[in-house]
Amino acid sequence: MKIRYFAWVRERIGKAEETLLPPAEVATIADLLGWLKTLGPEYEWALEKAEFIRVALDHVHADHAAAIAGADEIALFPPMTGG
Amino acid sequence: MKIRYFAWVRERIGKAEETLLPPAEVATIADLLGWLKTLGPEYEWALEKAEFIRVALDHVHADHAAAIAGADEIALFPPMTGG
Amino acid sequence: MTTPPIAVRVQAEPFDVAAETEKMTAGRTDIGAVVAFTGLCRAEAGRLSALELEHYPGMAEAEIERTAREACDRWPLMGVTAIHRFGVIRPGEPIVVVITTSSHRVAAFEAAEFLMDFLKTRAPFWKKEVGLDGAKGDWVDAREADDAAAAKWAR
Amino acid sequence: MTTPPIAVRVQAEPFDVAAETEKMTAGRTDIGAVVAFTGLCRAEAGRLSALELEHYPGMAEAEIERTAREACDRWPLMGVTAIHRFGVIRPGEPIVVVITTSSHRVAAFEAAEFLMDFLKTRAPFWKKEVGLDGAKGDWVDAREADDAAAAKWAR
Repeated sequence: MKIRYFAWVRERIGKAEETLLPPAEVATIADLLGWLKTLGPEYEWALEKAEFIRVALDHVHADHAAAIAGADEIALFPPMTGG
Repeated sequence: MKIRYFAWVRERIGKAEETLLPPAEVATIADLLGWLKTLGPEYEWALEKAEFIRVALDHVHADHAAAIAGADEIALFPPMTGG
Repeated sequence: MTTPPIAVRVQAEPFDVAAETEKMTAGRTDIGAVVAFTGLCRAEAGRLSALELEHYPGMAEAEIERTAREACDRWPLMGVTAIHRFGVIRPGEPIVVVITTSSHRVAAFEAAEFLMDFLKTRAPFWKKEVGLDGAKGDWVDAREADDAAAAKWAR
Repeated sequence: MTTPPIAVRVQAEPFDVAAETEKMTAGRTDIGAVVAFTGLCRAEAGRLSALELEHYPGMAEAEIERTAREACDRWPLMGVTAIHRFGVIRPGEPIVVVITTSSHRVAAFEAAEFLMDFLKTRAPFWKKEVGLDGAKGDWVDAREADDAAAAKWAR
Protein backbone atom coordinates (compact mmCIF):
# COMPACT_ATOMS: atom_id res chain seq x y z
CA MET A 1 0.00 0.00 0.00
CA LYS A 2 1.05 3.56 -0.66
CA ILE A 3 1.85 5.56 2.45
CA ARG A 4 2.05 9.35 2.24
CA TYR A 5 3.47 11.79 4.75
CA PHE A 6 2.76 15.50 5.09
CA ALA A 7 4.19 18.54 6.90
CA TRP A 8 6.56 17.73 9.75
CA VAL A 9 5.78 14.02 9.58
CA ARG A 10 7.14 14.13 6.02
CA GLU A 11 10.14 16.19 7.07
CA ARG A 12 11.05 13.91 9.96
CA ILE A 13 10.66 10.69 8.00
CA GLY A 14 12.51 12.32 5.15
CA LYS A 15 10.24 11.25 2.32
CA ALA A 16 6.86 12.25 0.95
CA GLU A 17 5.63 8.75 0.15
CA GLU A 18 6.61 5.15 -0.13
CA THR A 19 5.07 1.80 -0.84
CA LEU A 20 5.15 -0.64 2.05
CA LEU A 21 3.71 -4.04 2.76
CA PRO A 22 3.04 -4.30 6.49
CA PRO A 23 2.93 -7.81 7.95
CA ALA A 24 -0.48 -9.47 8.17
CA GLU A 25 -0.87 -8.83 11.90
CA VAL A 26 -0.99 -5.05 11.26
CA ALA A 27 -4.77 -4.68 11.16
CA THR A 28 -5.57 -1.18 12.39
CA ILE A 29 -4.12 2.28 12.00
CA ALA A 30 -2.79 2.02 15.55
CA ASP A 31 -1.04 -1.22 14.57
CA LEU A 32 0.41 0.48 11.51
CA LEU A 33 1.78 3.41 13.50
CA GLY A 34 3.38 0.97 15.96
CA TRP A 35 4.92 -1.07 13.17
CA LEU A 36 6.24 2.00 11.31
CA LYS A 37 8.06 3.07 14.47
CA THR A 38 10.12 -0.12 14.26
CA LEU A 39 11.44 0.83 10.81
CA GLY A 40 14.06 3.25 12.06
CA PRO A 41 14.84 6.28 14.23
CA GLU A 42 13.37 8.71 11.67
CA TYR A 43 10.01 6.93 11.97
CA GLU A 44 10.31 6.80 15.73
CA TRP A 45 10.95 10.57 15.78
CA ALA A 46 8.08 11.40 13.43
CA LEU A 47 5.61 9.19 15.28
CA GLU A 48 6.87 9.59 18.85
CA LYS A 49 3.53 11.08 19.90
CA ALA A 50 1.48 8.69 17.84
CA GLU A 51 -1.78 9.73 19.48
CA PHE A 52 -1.51 13.16 17.82
CA ILE A 53 -0.89 11.80 14.33
CA ARG A 54 -3.89 12.15 12.03
CA VAL A 55 -4.53 9.48 9.44
CA ALA A 56 -6.59 9.35 6.28
CA LEU A 57 -7.57 6.19 4.43
CA ASP A 58 -8.09 6.92 0.73
CA HIS A 59 -8.65 10.65 1.39
CA VAL A 60 -11.04 10.17 4.33
CA HIS A 61 -10.17 10.89 7.98
CA ALA A 62 -10.09 7.73 10.09
CA ASP A 63 -9.76 6.87 13.78
CA HIS A 64 -6.70 4.99 14.99
CA ALA A 65 -8.98 2.04 15.68
CA ALA A 66 -10.01 1.79 12.02
CA ALA A 67 -8.99 -1.24 9.98
CA ILE A 68 -6.57 -0.54 7.16
CA ALA A 69 -7.55 -3.53 5.01
CA GLY A 70 -8.65 -2.45 1.56
CA ALA A 71 -7.06 1.00 1.66
CA ASP A 72 -4.94 1.86 -1.35
CA GLU A 73 -3.47 5.03 0.11
CA ILE A 74 -2.82 5.83 3.75
CA ALA A 75 -1.72 9.34 4.70
CA LEU A 76 -0.10 10.38 7.99
CA PHE A 77 0.06 14.00 9.03
CA PRO A 78 -0.05 16.42 11.97
CA PRO A 79 -3.23 18.23 13.02
CA MET A 80 -4.32 20.54 10.21
CA THR A 81 -3.62 24.27 10.32
CA GLY A 82 -5.32 25.56 7.19
CA GLY A 83 -8.05 28.13 6.88
CA MET B 1 -41.12 71.32 19.17
CA LYS B 2 -40.77 69.65 15.81
CA ILE B 3 -42.54 66.32 15.47
CA ARG B 4 -41.68 64.00 12.61
CA TYR B 5 -43.54 60.94 11.37
CA PHE B 6 -42.22 58.04 9.31
CA ALA B 7 -43.57 55.09 7.31
CA TRP B 8 -47.21 54.22 8.02
CA VAL B 9 -47.40 56.63 10.95
CA ARG B 10 -46.63 59.40 8.45
CA GLU B 11 -49.12 58.02 5.93
CA ARG B 12 -51.93 57.75 8.47
CA ILE B 13 -51.39 61.19 9.97
CA GLY B 14 -51.00 62.57 6.47
CA LYS B 15 -47.94 64.68 7.02
CA ALA B 16 -44.21 64.14 7.45
CA GLU B 17 -43.64 66.73 10.15
CA GLU B 18 -45.21 69.59 12.03
CA THR B 19 -44.37 71.95 14.86
CA LEU B 20 -46.54 71.56 17.93
CA LEU B 21 -46.58 72.99 21.41
CA PRO B 22 -48.04 70.38 23.74
CA PRO B 23 -49.58 71.67 26.97
CA ALA B 24 -47.36 71.79 30.03
CA GLU B 25 -48.81 68.63 31.60
CA VAL B 26 -47.45 66.54 28.69
CA ALA B 27 -44.22 65.44 30.36
CA THR B 28 -43.33 62.05 28.91
CA ILE B 29 -43.47 60.35 25.53
CA ALA B 30 -46.49 58.37 26.74
CA ASP B 31 -48.19 61.66 27.63
CA LEU B 32 -47.36 63.02 24.20
CA LEU B 33 -48.81 60.01 22.39
CA GLY B 34 -52.00 60.29 24.44
CA TRP B 35 -52.29 64.00 23.72
CA LEU B 36 -51.64 63.57 19.98
CA LYS B 37 -54.52 61.09 19.80
CA THR B 38 -56.88 63.89 20.86
CA LEU B 39 -55.91 66.01 17.83
CA GLY B 40 -58.09 64.13 15.36
CA PRO B 41 -59.12 60.78 13.90
CA GLU B 42 -55.99 60.58 11.73
CA TYR B 43 -53.83 60.73 14.86
CA GLU B 44 -56.08 58.26 16.62
CA TRP B 45 -55.72 55.87 13.69
CA ALA B 46 -51.94 56.28 13.46
CA LEU B 47 -51.43 55.84 17.19
CA GLU B 48 -54.21 53.37 17.98
CA LYS B 49 -51.69 50.82 19.20
CA ALA B 50 -49.54 53.37 20.94
CA GLU B 51 -47.45 50.72 22.72
CA PHE B 52 -45.99 49.65 19.36
CA ILE B 53 -44.99 53.15 18.30
CA ARG B 54 -41.25 53.79 18.51
CA VAL B 55 -40.04 57.23 19.46
CA ALA B 56 -36.72 59.01 19.09
CA LEU B 57 -35.73 62.19 20.92
CA ASP B 58 -33.20 64.16 18.89
CA HIS B 59 -32.18 61.06 16.89
CA VAL B 60 -31.89 58.74 19.90
CA HIS B 61 -34.32 55.90 20.69
CA ALA B 62 -36.26 56.57 23.90
CA ASP B 63 -38.68 54.64 26.13
CA HIS B 64 -42.26 55.82 26.42
CA ALA B 65 -41.50 56.75 30.02
CA ALA B 66 -38.79 59.21 28.97
CA ALA B 67 -39.31 62.92 29.58
CA ILE B 68 -39.64 65.03 26.45
CA ALA B 69 -38.47 68.29 28.02
CA GLY B 70 -35.48 69.71 26.16
CA ALA B 71 -35.98 67.72 22.97
CA ASP B 72 -35.92 69.79 19.79
CA GLU B 73 -37.12 67.02 17.49
CA ILE B 74 -39.34 64.07 18.37
CA ALA B 75 -39.89 61.34 15.80
CA LEU B 76 -42.68 58.75 15.81
CA PHE B 77 -42.46 55.64 13.69
CA PRO B 78 -43.32 51.92 13.47
CA PRO B 79 -40.81 49.19 14.37
CA MET B 80 -37.89 49.32 11.97
CA THR B 81 -37.59 46.93 9.05
CA GLY B 82 -34.25 47.85 7.49
CA GLY B 83 -31.23 45.65 7.00
CA MET C 1 -7.95 51.29 23.49
CA THR C 2 -8.40 53.47 20.41
CA THR C 3 -11.47 52.90 18.31
CA PRO C 4 -10.65 51.33 14.95
CA PRO C 5 -11.75 53.08 11.73
CA ILE C 6 -15.54 53.13 11.36
CA ALA C 7 -17.14 54.07 8.04
CA VAL C 8 -20.92 54.53 7.94
CA ARG C 9 -22.87 55.69 4.91
CA VAL C 10 -26.57 55.98 4.09
CA GLN C 11 -27.10 56.47 0.38
CA ALA C 12 -29.41 55.86 -2.57
CA GLU C 13 -26.62 54.58 -4.83
CA PRO C 14 -25.42 50.97 -4.99
CA PHE C 15 -22.12 50.17 -3.29
CA ASP C 16 -19.07 48.12 -4.21
CA VAL C 17 -18.25 45.53 -1.56
CA ALA C 18 -14.84 44.73 -3.07
CA ALA C 19 -13.81 48.40 -3.12
CA GLU C 20 -15.01 48.90 0.46
CA THR C 21 -13.11 45.81 1.59
CA GLU C 22 -9.98 46.99 -0.21
CA LYS C 23 -10.18 50.33 1.64
CA MET C 24 -10.16 48.45 4.95
CA THR C 25 -7.35 46.02 4.18
CA ALA C 26 -5.00 47.83 1.78
CA GLY C 27 -1.44 48.08 3.04
CA ARG C 28 -2.19 46.19 6.27
CA THR C 29 -0.58 42.94 7.32
CA ASP C 30 -2.26 42.52 10.71
CA ILE C 31 -5.77 41.60 9.52
CA GLY C 32 -6.46 37.87 9.52
CA ALA C 33 -10.21 37.81 8.92
CA VAL C 34 -12.69 39.79 6.87
CA VAL C 35 -16.42 39.10 7.11
CA ALA C 36 -18.70 40.82 4.60
CA PHE C 37 -22.46 40.47 4.94
CA THR C 38 -24.56 41.73 2.04
CA GLY C 39 -28.35 41.91 2.27
CA LEU C 40 -30.15 41.75 -1.06
CA CYS C 41 -33.68 42.63 -2.15
CA ARG C 42 -35.77 39.50 -2.78
CA ALA C 43 -38.64 39.24 -5.27
CA GLU C 44 -40.69 37.20 -2.73
CA ALA C 45 -41.58 34.46 -5.21
CA GLY C 46 -42.07 36.98 -8.02
CA ARG C 47 -44.60 39.03 -6.07
CA LEU C 48 -42.52 42.22 -5.92
CA SER C 49 -41.04 44.54 -8.52
CA ALA C 50 -39.14 46.50 -5.86
CA LEU C 51 -38.83 47.54 -2.25
CA GLU C 52 -39.03 51.21 -1.41
CA LEU C 53 -36.95 52.07 1.63
CA GLU C 54 -37.80 55.10 3.71
CA HIS C 55 -35.32 56.29 6.31
CA TYR C 56 -34.83 58.98 8.93
CA PRO C 57 -31.94 61.07 7.62
CA GLY C 58 -29.48 61.99 10.32
CA MET C 59 -30.72 59.46 12.83
CA ALA C 60 -30.05 56.55 10.45
CA GLU C 61 -26.36 57.45 10.20
CA ALA C 62 -26.14 58.21 13.92
CA GLU C 63 -27.76 54.93 14.97
CA ILE C 64 -25.58 52.79 12.69
CA GLU C 65 -22.52 54.65 13.95
CA ARG C 66 -23.54 53.98 17.57
CA THR C 67 -23.99 50.30 16.77
CA ALA C 68 -20.58 50.16 15.06
CA ARG C 69 -18.95 51.78 18.08
CA GLU C 70 -20.58 49.27 20.38
CA ALA C 71 -19.28 46.44 18.19
CA CYS C 72 -15.79 47.92 18.51
CA ASP C 73 -16.19 48.00 22.30
CA ARG C 74 -17.24 44.36 22.41
CA TRP C 75 -14.81 42.76 19.94
CA PRO C 76 -11.16 43.39 19.02
CA LEU C 77 -11.93 44.75 15.54
CA MET C 78 -9.60 46.47 13.14
CA GLY C 79 -12.35 48.20 11.22
CA VAL C 80 -16.09 48.37 10.55
CA THR C 81 -17.82 49.54 7.39
CA ALA C 82 -21.63 49.70 7.19
CA ILE C 83 -23.57 51.07 4.23
CA HIS C 84 -27.36 51.10 4.00
CA ARG C 85 -29.29 52.21 0.93
CA PHE C 86 -32.66 53.94 0.73
CA GLY C 87 -35.09 54.61 -2.11
CA VAL C 88 -36.31 52.13 -4.72
CA ILE C 89 -34.34 48.88 -4.74
CA ARG C 90 -35.07 46.09 -7.23
CA PRO C 91 -34.90 42.35 -6.55
CA GLY C 92 -31.32 41.13 -6.75
CA GLU C 93 -29.92 44.53 -5.81
CA PRO C 94 -28.00 45.07 -2.57
CA ILE C 95 -29.67 46.90 0.32
CA VAL C 96 -27.05 46.77 3.03
CA VAL C 97 -23.47 45.70 3.58
CA VAL C 98 -21.56 45.25 6.82
CA ILE C 99 -17.84 44.50 6.72
CA THR C 100 -15.76 43.69 9.80
CA THR C 101 -12.04 43.05 10.02
CA SER C 102 -10.09 41.50 12.86
CA SER C 103 -6.97 39.51 13.49
CA HIS C 104 -9.06 36.39 14.12
CA ARG C 105 -12.24 35.03 12.62
CA VAL C 106 -14.49 34.68 15.67
CA ALA C 107 -14.47 38.42 16.41
CA ALA C 108 -15.13 39.30 12.77
CA PHE C 109 -18.03 36.84 12.51
CA GLU C 110 -19.68 37.75 15.81
CA ALA C 111 -19.36 41.48 15.25
CA ALA C 112 -20.88 41.24 11.75
CA GLU C 113 -23.85 39.26 13.12
CA PHE C 114 -24.28 41.69 15.98
CA LEU C 115 -24.21 44.65 13.60
CA MET C 116 -26.85 43.12 11.35
CA ASP C 117 -29.10 42.11 14.26
CA PHE C 118 -28.93 45.62 15.69
CA LEU C 119 -29.19 47.36 12.36
CA LYS C 120 -32.40 45.45 11.59
CA THR C 121 -34.07 46.39 14.86
CA ARG C 122 -32.58 49.80 15.69
CA ALA C 123 -31.64 51.64 12.48
CA PRO C 124 -34.57 53.80 11.32
CA PHE C 125 -35.41 52.27 7.94
CA TRP C 126 -38.79 51.01 6.76
CA LYS C 127 -39.48 48.83 3.76
CA LYS C 128 -42.56 49.16 1.59
CA GLU C 129 -43.44 46.54 -0.97
CA VAL C 130 -43.95 47.55 -4.59
CA GLY C 131 -46.03 45.07 -6.61
CA LEU C 132 -45.48 43.86 -10.15
CA ASP C 133 -47.82 46.54 -11.48
CA GLY C 134 -45.74 49.21 -9.78
CA ALA C 135 -48.45 49.89 -7.21
CA LYS C 136 -47.28 50.62 -3.68
CA GLY C 137 -48.32 47.79 -1.39
CA ASP C 138 -47.96 47.05 2.29
CA TRP C 139 -45.27 48.10 4.66
CA VAL C 140 -43.12 45.14 5.61
CA ASP C 141 -43.95 43.97 9.13
CA ALA C 142 -41.22 43.85 11.72
CA ARG C 143 -40.30 40.25 12.49
CA GLU C 144 -40.32 38.96 16.06
CA ALA C 145 -37.39 36.75 15.06
CA ASP C 146 -35.35 39.89 14.45
CA ASP C 147 -36.14 41.24 17.92
CA ALA C 148 -35.17 37.89 19.42
CA ALA C 149 -31.92 37.92 17.44
CA ALA C 150 -31.06 41.38 18.75
CA ALA C 151 -32.06 40.47 22.31
CA LYS C 152 -29.54 37.62 22.45
CA TRP C 153 -26.70 40.19 22.53
CA ALA C 154 -28.00 41.82 25.74
CA ARG C 155 -25.47 41.99 28.54
CA MET D 1 -34.30 18.57 -1.26
CA THR D 2 -31.79 19.14 -4.03
CA THR D 3 -28.31 20.22 -3.05
CA PRO D 4 -27.60 23.84 -3.99
CA PRO D 5 -24.60 24.65 -6.19
CA ILE D 6 -21.29 23.93 -4.44
CA ALA D 7 -18.02 25.24 -5.86
CA VAL D 8 -14.76 24.06 -4.27
CA ARG D 9 -11.30 24.94 -5.51
CA VAL D 10 -7.78 24.41 -4.19
CA GLN D 11 -5.30 26.55 -6.06
CA ALA D 12 -2.02 28.46 -5.84
CA GLU D 13 -3.44 31.60 -7.51
CA PRO D 14 -5.23 34.41 -5.70
CA PHE D 15 -9.01 34.57 -6.03
CA ASP D 16 -11.51 37.35 -6.64
CA VAL D 17 -14.21 37.41 -3.96
CA ALA D 18 -16.39 39.86 -5.91
CA ALA D 19 -16.30 37.71 -9.05
CA GLU D 20 -17.07 34.56 -7.04
CA THR D 21 -19.98 36.29 -5.31
CA GLU D 22 -21.29 37.54 -8.65
CA LYS D 23 -21.29 33.97 -9.99
CA MET D 24 -23.50 32.89 -7.08
CA THR D 25 -25.99 35.76 -7.22
CA ALA D 26 -26.20 36.81 -10.89
CA GLY D 27 -29.71 36.63 -12.30
CA ARG D 28 -31.24 35.45 -9.02
CA THR D 29 -33.90 37.31 -7.06
CA ASP D 30 -34.40 34.78 -4.25
CA ILE D 31 -31.15 35.36 -2.36
CA GLY D 32 -31.50 37.68 0.62
CA ALA D 33 -28.16 37.20 2.33
CA VAL D 34 -24.56 36.72 1.25
CA VAL D 35 -21.81 36.09 3.80
CA ALA D 36 -18.22 36.14 2.56
CA PHE D 37 -15.41 35.20 4.93
CA THR D 38 -11.88 35.89 3.76
CA GLY D 39 -8.87 34.66 5.71
CA LEU D 40 -5.69 36.66 5.16
CA CYS D 41 -2.02 35.95 5.86
CA ARG D 42 -0.78 37.98 8.85
CA ALA D 43 2.78 39.21 9.32
CA GLU D 44 2.62 38.29 13.05
CA ALA D 45 3.98 41.64 14.22
CA GLY D 46 6.49 41.78 11.36
CA ARG D 47 8.04 38.43 12.21
CA LEU D 48 7.04 36.70 8.95
CA SER D 49 7.77 37.33 5.31
CA ALA D 50 5.32 34.63 4.21
CA LEU D 51 3.44 31.48 5.07
CA GLU D 52 4.05 28.39 3.02
CA LEU D 53 0.98 26.20 2.80
CA GLU D 54 1.34 22.50 2.13
CA HIS D 55 -1.74 20.49 1.24
CA TYR D 56 -2.83 16.98 0.38
CA PRO D 57 -4.01 17.20 -3.23
CA GLY D 58 -7.18 15.30 -3.86
CA MET D 59 -8.10 14.92 -0.21
CA ALA D 60 -8.13 18.70 0.31
CA GLU D 61 -10.78 19.20 -2.36
CA ALA D 62 -12.74 16.12 -1.21
CA GLU D 63 -12.78 17.18 2.43
CA ILE D 64 -13.88 20.76 1.70
CA GLU D 65 -16.58 19.39 -0.60
CA ARG D 66 -17.79 17.04 2.15
CA THR D 67 -17.91 19.96 4.59
CA ALA D 68 -19.84 22.09 2.07
CA ARG D 69 -22.35 19.29 1.55
CA GLU D 70 -22.84 18.95 5.28
CA ALA D 71 -23.46 22.70 5.53
CA CYS D 72 -26.11 22.35 2.82
CA ASP D 73 -27.75 19.54 4.81
CA ARG D 74 -27.84 21.64 7.95
CA TRP D 75 -28.92 25.04 6.61
CA PRO D 76 -31.25 26.17 3.83
CA LEU D 77 -28.50 27.49 1.59
CA MET D 78 -28.71 28.61 -2.01
CA GLY D 79 -25.03 28.14 -2.72
CA VAL D 80 -21.59 27.56 -1.21
CA THR D 81 -18.24 28.56 -2.66
CA ALA D 82 -15.00 27.65 -0.87
CA ILE D 83 -11.54 28.34 -2.26
CA HIS D 84 -8.31 27.54 -0.41
CA ARG D 85 -4.86 28.49 -1.66
CA PHE D 86 -1.59 26.63 -1.21
CA GLY D 87 2.05 27.58 -1.77
CA VAL D 88 3.80 30.76 -0.66
CA ILE D 89 1.41 33.44 0.57
CA ARG D 90 2.62 36.88 1.69
CA PRO D 91 1.22 38.94 4.57
CA GLY D 92 -1.92 40.78 3.45
CA GLU D 93 -2.71 38.19 0.78
CA PRO D 94 -5.85 36.03 0.97
CA ILE D 95 -5.53 32.37 1.97
CA VAL D 96 -9.11 31.19 1.99
CA VAL D 97 -12.59 32.41 1.14
CA VAL D 98 -15.94 30.91 2.02
CA ILE D 99 -19.12 32.40 0.57
CA THR D 100 -22.62 31.30 1.54
CA THR D 101 -25.94 32.49 0.15
CA SER D 102 -29.40 32.01 1.60
CA SER D 103 -32.78 33.70 1.66
CA HIS D 104 -32.15 34.82 5.25
CA ARG D 105 -29.11 35.98 7.13
CA VAL D 106 -28.96 33.52 10.03
CA ALA D 107 -28.44 30.51 7.77
CA ALA D 108 -25.79 32.30 5.73
CA PHE D 109 -23.89 33.42 8.84
CA GLU D 110 -24.05 30.10 10.67
CA ALA D 111 -23.09 28.07 7.61
CA ALA D 112 -20.08 30.30 6.88
CA GLU D 113 -18.87 29.95 10.48
CA PHE D 114 -19.40 26.21 10.38
CA LEU D 115 -17.48 25.92 7.12
CA MET D 116 -14.54 27.87 8.50
CA ASP D 117 -14.46 25.94 11.79
CA PHE D 118 -14.49 22.63 9.92
CA LEU D 119 -12.10 23.74 7.24
CA LYS D 120 -9.57 24.77 9.90
CA THR D 121 -9.68 21.45 11.69
CA ARG D 122 -10.47 18.95 8.91
CA ALA D 123 -9.11 20.19 5.58
CA PRO D 124 -5.58 18.83 5.04
CA PHE D 125 -3.51 22.01 4.91
CA TRP D 126 -0.46 22.85 6.97
CA LYS D 127 1.13 26.25 7.43
CA LYS D 128 4.86 26.78 7.75
CA GLU D 129 6.26 30.12 8.79
CA VAL D 130 8.84 31.85 6.61
CA GLY D 131 10.97 34.41 8.47
CA LEU D 132 12.07 37.83 7.31
CA ASP D 133 15.35 36.41 6.02
CA GLY D 134 13.42 33.94 3.87
CA ALA D 135 14.45 31.01 6.06
CA LYS D 136 11.83 28.35 6.66
CA GLY D 137 10.79 28.38 10.28
CA ASP D 138 8.38 26.38 12.39
CA TRP D 139 5.20 24.67 11.38
CA VAL D 140 2.23 26.53 12.80
CA ASP D 141 0.77 24.65 15.76
CA ALA D 142 -2.85 23.58 15.68
CA ARG D 143 -4.87 25.69 18.09
CA GLU D 144 -7.04 24.06 20.72
CA ALA D 145 -9.45 26.96 20.26
CA ASP D 146 -10.03 25.76 16.70
CA ASP D 147 -10.86 22.24 17.85
CA ALA D 148 -13.26 23.68 20.41
CA ALA D 149 -14.88 25.84 17.72
CA ALA D 150 -15.41 22.81 15.49
CA ALA D 151 -16.68 20.68 18.38
CA LYS D 152 -19.50 23.10 19.13
CA TRP D 153 -21.21 22.02 15.86
CA ALA D 154 -21.43 18.37 16.98
CA ARG D 155 -24.91 16.91 16.90
